[in-house]
Amino acid sequence: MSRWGMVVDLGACTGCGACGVACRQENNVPDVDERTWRNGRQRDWLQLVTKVEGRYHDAQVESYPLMCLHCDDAPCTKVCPVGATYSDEEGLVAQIYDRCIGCRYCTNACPYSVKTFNWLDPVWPQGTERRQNPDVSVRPRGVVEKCTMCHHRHQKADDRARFEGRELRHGDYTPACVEICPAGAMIFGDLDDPESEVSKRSEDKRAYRLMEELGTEPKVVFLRPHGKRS
Amino acid sequence: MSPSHTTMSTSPMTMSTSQPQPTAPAAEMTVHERKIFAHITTTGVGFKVLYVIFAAVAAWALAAWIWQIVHGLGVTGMNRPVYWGIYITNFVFFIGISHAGTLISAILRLSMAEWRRSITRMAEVITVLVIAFGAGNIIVDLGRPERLLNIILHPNFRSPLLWDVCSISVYLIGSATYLFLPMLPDLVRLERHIGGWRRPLYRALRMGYRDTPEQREKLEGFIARLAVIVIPIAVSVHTVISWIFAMTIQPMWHSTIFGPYFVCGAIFSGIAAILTFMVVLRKAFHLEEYLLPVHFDYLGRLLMVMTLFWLYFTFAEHWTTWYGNEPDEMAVFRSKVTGEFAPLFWTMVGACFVVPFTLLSRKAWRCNPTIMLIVSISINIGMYLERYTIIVPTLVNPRVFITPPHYQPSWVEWSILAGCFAGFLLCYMTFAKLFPLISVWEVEEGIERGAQEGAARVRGYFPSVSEPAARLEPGTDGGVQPREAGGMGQPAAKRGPRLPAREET
Amino acid sequence: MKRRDFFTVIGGAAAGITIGRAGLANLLPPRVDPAARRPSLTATPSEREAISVCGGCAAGCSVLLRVVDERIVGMRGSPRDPLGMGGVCPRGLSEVAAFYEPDRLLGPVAFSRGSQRTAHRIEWKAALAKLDEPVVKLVAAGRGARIGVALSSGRGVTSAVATSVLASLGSPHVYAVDPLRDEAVRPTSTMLFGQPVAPGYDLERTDVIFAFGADVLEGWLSPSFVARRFGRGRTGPRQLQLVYVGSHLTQTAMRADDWIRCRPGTEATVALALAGQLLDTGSGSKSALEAVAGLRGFADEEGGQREGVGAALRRDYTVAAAAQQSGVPAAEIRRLARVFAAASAPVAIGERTAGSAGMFGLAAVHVLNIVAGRVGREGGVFLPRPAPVAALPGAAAVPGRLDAPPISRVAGTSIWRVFRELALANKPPPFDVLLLEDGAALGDLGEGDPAFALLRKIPLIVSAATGLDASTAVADLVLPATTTFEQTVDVEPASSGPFSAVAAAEAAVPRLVDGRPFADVLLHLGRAAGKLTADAPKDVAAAVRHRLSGLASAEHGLAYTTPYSERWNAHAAGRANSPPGSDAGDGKNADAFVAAVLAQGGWVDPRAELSPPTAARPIAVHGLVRLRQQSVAGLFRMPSDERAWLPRSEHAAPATNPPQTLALQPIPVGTLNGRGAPNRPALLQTAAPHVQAGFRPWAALNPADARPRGIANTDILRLETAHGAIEVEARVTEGARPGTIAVPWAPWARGTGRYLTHWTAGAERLAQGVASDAIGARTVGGLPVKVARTGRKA
Amino acid sequence: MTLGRRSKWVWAATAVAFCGSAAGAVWLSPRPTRQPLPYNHAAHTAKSDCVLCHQGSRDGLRAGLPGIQVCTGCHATPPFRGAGAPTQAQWQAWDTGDGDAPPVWNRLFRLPSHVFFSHRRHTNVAGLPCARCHGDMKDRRTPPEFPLRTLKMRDCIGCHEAEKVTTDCARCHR
Repeated sequence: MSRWGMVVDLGACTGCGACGVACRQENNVPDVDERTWRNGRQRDWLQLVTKVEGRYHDAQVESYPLMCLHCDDAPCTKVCPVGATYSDEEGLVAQIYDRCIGCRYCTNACPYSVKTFNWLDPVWPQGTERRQNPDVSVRPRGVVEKCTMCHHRHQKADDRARFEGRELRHGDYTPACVEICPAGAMIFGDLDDPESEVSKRSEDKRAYRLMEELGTEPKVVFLRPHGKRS
Repeated sequence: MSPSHTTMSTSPMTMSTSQPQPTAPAAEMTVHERKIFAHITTTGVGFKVLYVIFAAVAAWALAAWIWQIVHGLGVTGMNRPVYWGIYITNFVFFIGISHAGTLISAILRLSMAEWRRSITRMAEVITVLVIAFGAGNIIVDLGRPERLLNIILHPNFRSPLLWDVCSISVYLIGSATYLFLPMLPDLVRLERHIGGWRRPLYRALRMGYRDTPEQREKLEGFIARLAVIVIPIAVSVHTVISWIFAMTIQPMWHSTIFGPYFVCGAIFSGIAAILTFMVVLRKAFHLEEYLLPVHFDYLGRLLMVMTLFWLYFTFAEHWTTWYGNEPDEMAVFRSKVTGEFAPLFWTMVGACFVVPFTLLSRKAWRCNPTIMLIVSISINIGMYLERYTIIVPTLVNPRVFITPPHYQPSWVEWSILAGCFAGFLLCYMTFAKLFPLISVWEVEEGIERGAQEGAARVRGYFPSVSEPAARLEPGTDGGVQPREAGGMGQPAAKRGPRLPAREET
Repeated sequence: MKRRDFFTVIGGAAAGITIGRAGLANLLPPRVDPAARRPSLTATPSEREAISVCGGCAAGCSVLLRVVDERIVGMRGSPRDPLGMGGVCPRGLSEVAAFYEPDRLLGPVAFSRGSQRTAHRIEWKAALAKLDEPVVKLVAAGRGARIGVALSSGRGVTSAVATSVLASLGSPHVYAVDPLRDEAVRPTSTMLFGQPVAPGYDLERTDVIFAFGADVLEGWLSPSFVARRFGRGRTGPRQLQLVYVGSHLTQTAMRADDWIRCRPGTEATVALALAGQLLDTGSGSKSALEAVAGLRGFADEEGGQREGVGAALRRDYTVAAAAQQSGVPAAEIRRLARVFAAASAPVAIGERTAGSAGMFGLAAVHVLNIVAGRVGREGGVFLPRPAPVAALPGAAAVPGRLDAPPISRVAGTSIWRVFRELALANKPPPFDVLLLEDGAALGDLGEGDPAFALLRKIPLIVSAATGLDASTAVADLVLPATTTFEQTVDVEPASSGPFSAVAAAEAAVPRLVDGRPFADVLLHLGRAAGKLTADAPKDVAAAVRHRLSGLASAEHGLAYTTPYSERWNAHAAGRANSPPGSDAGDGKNADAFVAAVLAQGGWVDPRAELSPPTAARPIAVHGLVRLRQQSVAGLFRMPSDERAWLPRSEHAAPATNPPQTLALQPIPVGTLNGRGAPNRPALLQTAAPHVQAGFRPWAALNPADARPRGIANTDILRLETAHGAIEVEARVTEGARPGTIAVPWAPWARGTGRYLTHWTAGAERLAQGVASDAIGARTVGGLPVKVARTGRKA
Repeated sequence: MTLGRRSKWVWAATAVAFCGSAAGAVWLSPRPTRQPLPYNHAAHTAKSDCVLCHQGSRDGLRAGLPGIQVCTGCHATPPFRGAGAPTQAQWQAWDTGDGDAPPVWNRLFRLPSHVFFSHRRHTNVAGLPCARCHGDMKDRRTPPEFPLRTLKMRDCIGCHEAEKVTTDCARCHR
């Protein structure tokens, strides 16, 4: 059993936001128009959080891509009344869209507010539905959704591995954001495998987890920029 | 044999005749029956007008809900990350109100506060109706209401929401029973006295209960036991509701005192709700003789106590937060105390403490229905704001977010809010057209018992010099020792309405 | 109700169910289930990964498209691409969305001129006829030079075909307005390095990048190449430092290790002060300093004795003066100079996109590089080697280009600047037929600009845009081009580091709409005029193959390969001291080699060889002299508020309560560059992270300026300068310097589409007709802007 | 019985009940799937294997339906007569790919879009017979209008539990 995790090196991240765009394309996150966007109804699974603190002349900037951190002790999985979100065999926090009743308790329980809710029917203007990724369902209105670490890629990779009669190898399964990151700032792999780069990098002295004090044990590790203290 | 039994003995006789006789019922109605049943049979213009208005509002809300079902929750003002808003506030608020009846009447019944007799019924009705509306708001809030059954098919018992579903459904059943059982004797009377299309309903509802002494005795036993059971359920319900929030690790939700805090607030708003209804019904249905200053006075005292409790809890909750000065918590705290929610927050403090505390301070005021109306309504507004300022600010100040979130309820939410109140009142009015809002038999029983039982009690409070004759009436309420009745019952007996004893026919 | 009645009703219901179930149900059409809303999967399943070239900008990244049932459902960078190495920028990723854009043109459209332009679809035959007729006439009349082409990229097959076809028609008029809008870059390097080509930066071996307002991390040159380099230099131990000199908290400033906060438009001043410091302290490379001929004075062509640049620096750009102008503490400047001197391979990069310092700014930064001896050195500036692609047959250079002396002062001047000068001189339009590749080819030309009026005078304007954009807004005829996914294409990457490369691929997917490659249209034109030689390529695919065949005979170079990129990594990491070996195809099996290149996605010559410094430096000095002359001619004789440097810092003085004006700080938004880009919500929401840009043009200002004016977030502001006015949405942030207002420099804002209901224009509209340096480039940083609330909210 | 015996209200109620339930039944009942050509499975499966036409069924995620070229690959002439039978000309046109669009088979077994199902994983790796899920499709002489077996999630789960393979939701739901 692997324990999938990610390392995001904020020292290398250029903040271009390619991860977010790749995520939208990979996971059939529909485009929104201005009105929907202003009403806070965008459903991006991965967003670039950027905070400017202090005054101009000593402004400190904190900026990082934020997606579901797939906590080992996920607050959202406990509170779901129907078990539509839960930690699967390999520790990924799964969301089962067709069981979700849309009570939005999990979205409120998540301290990172990374879960999103389908307020409206997804809009795919004529023709655009042709770029939908057939490996991912188009979530209906009224259910909660979130980053799955591109779990469908895991399903396909695993399927291929079985078909070829072998075990899952390193690099068989990589989320879209990690795959395209032009700066190579994102690393994905098995945290339990001491040989994997991700487990090595997660021991880096720059490593920190978001809101560690909450004890949610996120499986996404950030490396803070060079020369910056927490 | 005490007179009460002789009076009761008449009923089985009449009951024994299977077919109800179509003779003019008024002839054989007792005074109380006549006075109380009046509001069932006679309907004023004002009533009709209000009824139509409420019906209209409710219909509008229904339309709004259908609109929401068609277009999705996108028609509400909720957004990311403010995932909960008016609906959940309604839910918490209504369930809070529901503590009116059951708790009050159950506690008072157990403590043998005789003065309760004329208000228990109207309180219990509030309870039952309001639970339904509270639970309904949850369904309205669901993204996919058609999957509601998943809660039963695939339950996850780690979820406070599921605990809630359990406790609320138990509570609903419990309080419905608790409303129904004490109504049986009255149903018998109703069937006897009120004819027309209602009679089959009464017959069906009484389910063969004939109000024979034995039945009555059993019934009272049941009621007493139920009263004992209902109280812990009621407490549990609101504790669990508070846990929906307290079990998360969100700033200003993750609080240990939320359980008692919510229960206290629930009882608080519950009493206020009863008071509102008492004042209104008293005027509307001319029940001045039954809802007397003393009732207002006592409830006022209770209310005063709860006000102080509420203040204490609110203070404790916010003081610890402020002192701890934890950044995330402070963000919420500030937005409540000085930020965008400050107006609501301070209105709440005013409405829940300042107004009631001042107006309840003098007995003359406590006994004045109009003032009590003001107090109770102000408290209910305040409590609604409390629920709102507990739920929304936390969501509007998440730990991490990109843009400053905002929440502005949409017309759909407002309509459904209005519709909930309208619908609730509508149901209440309908109830008033079918059943007495004051428990006749309890009142009569109270009057008949009142005098000598009061005397007995007074004797009971002091070392017994003579033979302990009337220590315990056979067949008094649930065999409770008068000693435990406390001072509450006593004045009831003294100041209880002085009415001509019932004339035999 | 009686029992029997009850049963009657139930019976009725039962009957209903039976009949409904048995009979009626089969009469109805199949129900449309939610799954059916998705594209049908009934076809025989097919899933492949097709190699292609990203058409997003001139960076020419090689990409892999995920094609399922002949639909593009995903994209990733090709790991074989030595530049991006598997990375793609958000701009490129959104090309998939653009491919299926709901507002994409389905076929040729003809517009009628006049007050209200009506559009109607026409067939290709008719459309081409409309185009041929005047062209043939002109050529027949020997006035082929009246035909012009404006491209959005001077790289790759399209521009090659355009050049050769127009040459055959007798016209030299093929102009490229780079989608990265580096209009000041080419003339500047003409003056400094002698050639109108954008200089390359050997970032692979740089250890400190000094970005003078340069948005190196925001779609600059080759986003994925730069990002890859940045990332590799900073994962683990930091091998690459980034110093940003600029006023606004741009994405680059955000990620910089060192953000030097200067006043808008004074980046150049700081750069020159640094150069001066290096001269004074004699630090930097001594030999380089010595080798800079004419540093202390020299004789120019006319034989006149001229003051050397050194003296100029010492006099005009003392640390004190620079500190006073730029608002950067003198100590800070000295520290920077020390950092620069201490670095083993620093490079200074000038701001090219937002035009806040324009030509002067760029030249100043290059002066720093020259003085520090960073030209032609490892990790420094150099002139990229063009890839040895075969020239297309029949392409003989025709004289008479508009963007070269004598017509324009400096070679490489943007065609639209030339247009403006012609317009101001009341000259007629230089063309009778103008073909625009797309909206990006218009650069930041907008209504209100005299050049625009002149453009409208051209009798026939043809656009090859794929969707409605700035070019279709002026076109009489739109012949939608195919995207790079639908056609065989080759591109010479805008920034290929120290080596030369060509990205190339065949059509990855069948054509989605009734479009044709722009190159094919041009070839058709040449054929219609009967001017094409027999050996001319018959279509774009043939042209690409012809060009690539030249690579087969190159002595170095190889097709993109995965092992190559590994060797390249080793090389870049400094572990292998020799450049990776090369296995160029010998001239014999050219076709096989070309096929391999197309299959692999490109060709690269991996030798990290910089153009010889000895060649570069005299040119540099020559350029410096020119710069001085141009400065005298161009810079110093202008109204004070439009001067390229000193005076602007006056406007950037800290806010007094509340000052009449704020100093304009144009900010680049790289991700929105290029054709059709802004009609993509994914990008609109990604751009400018810390202000959460969104769907409208915005302006960022400091709370200190916003409060006294009563401005809050999302208020609609009206910005006004002497040259123009725009309405923007307010963003109040500490990222904006007090006393300044940061506005996106947004030529792309005039793209149209369903998501762009509110995009009007950006900072460039505030500077209509500002021509503030030698080549008439807009250098608007620090322009005074009147800011007023309209009272509306977004 | 006559109107006299029942009040007209009863009849009204009956009528309403009838219409209501009829409409309900229509709405709820599954729709038939009809094929463009009367394909005879039995005739083919006698000689050939499912995978000949459903090319993905052994080594693909999706089994897929054959394009008309698969038919024309074997049949030089339209293989059947009668109503709706294509003419020789049409048939050749389909073969060469020009002319009007060839008929397309309609999907009979529909998988919800939120389920990940790999045919090769079940047929090839696990070695299940097609009939396990599709019923005796190969013995059908005419194209059935409804799936021979309608699989519900409990069927999957049941099999998975019996076979001691994962029942983790996320393994199939996407």
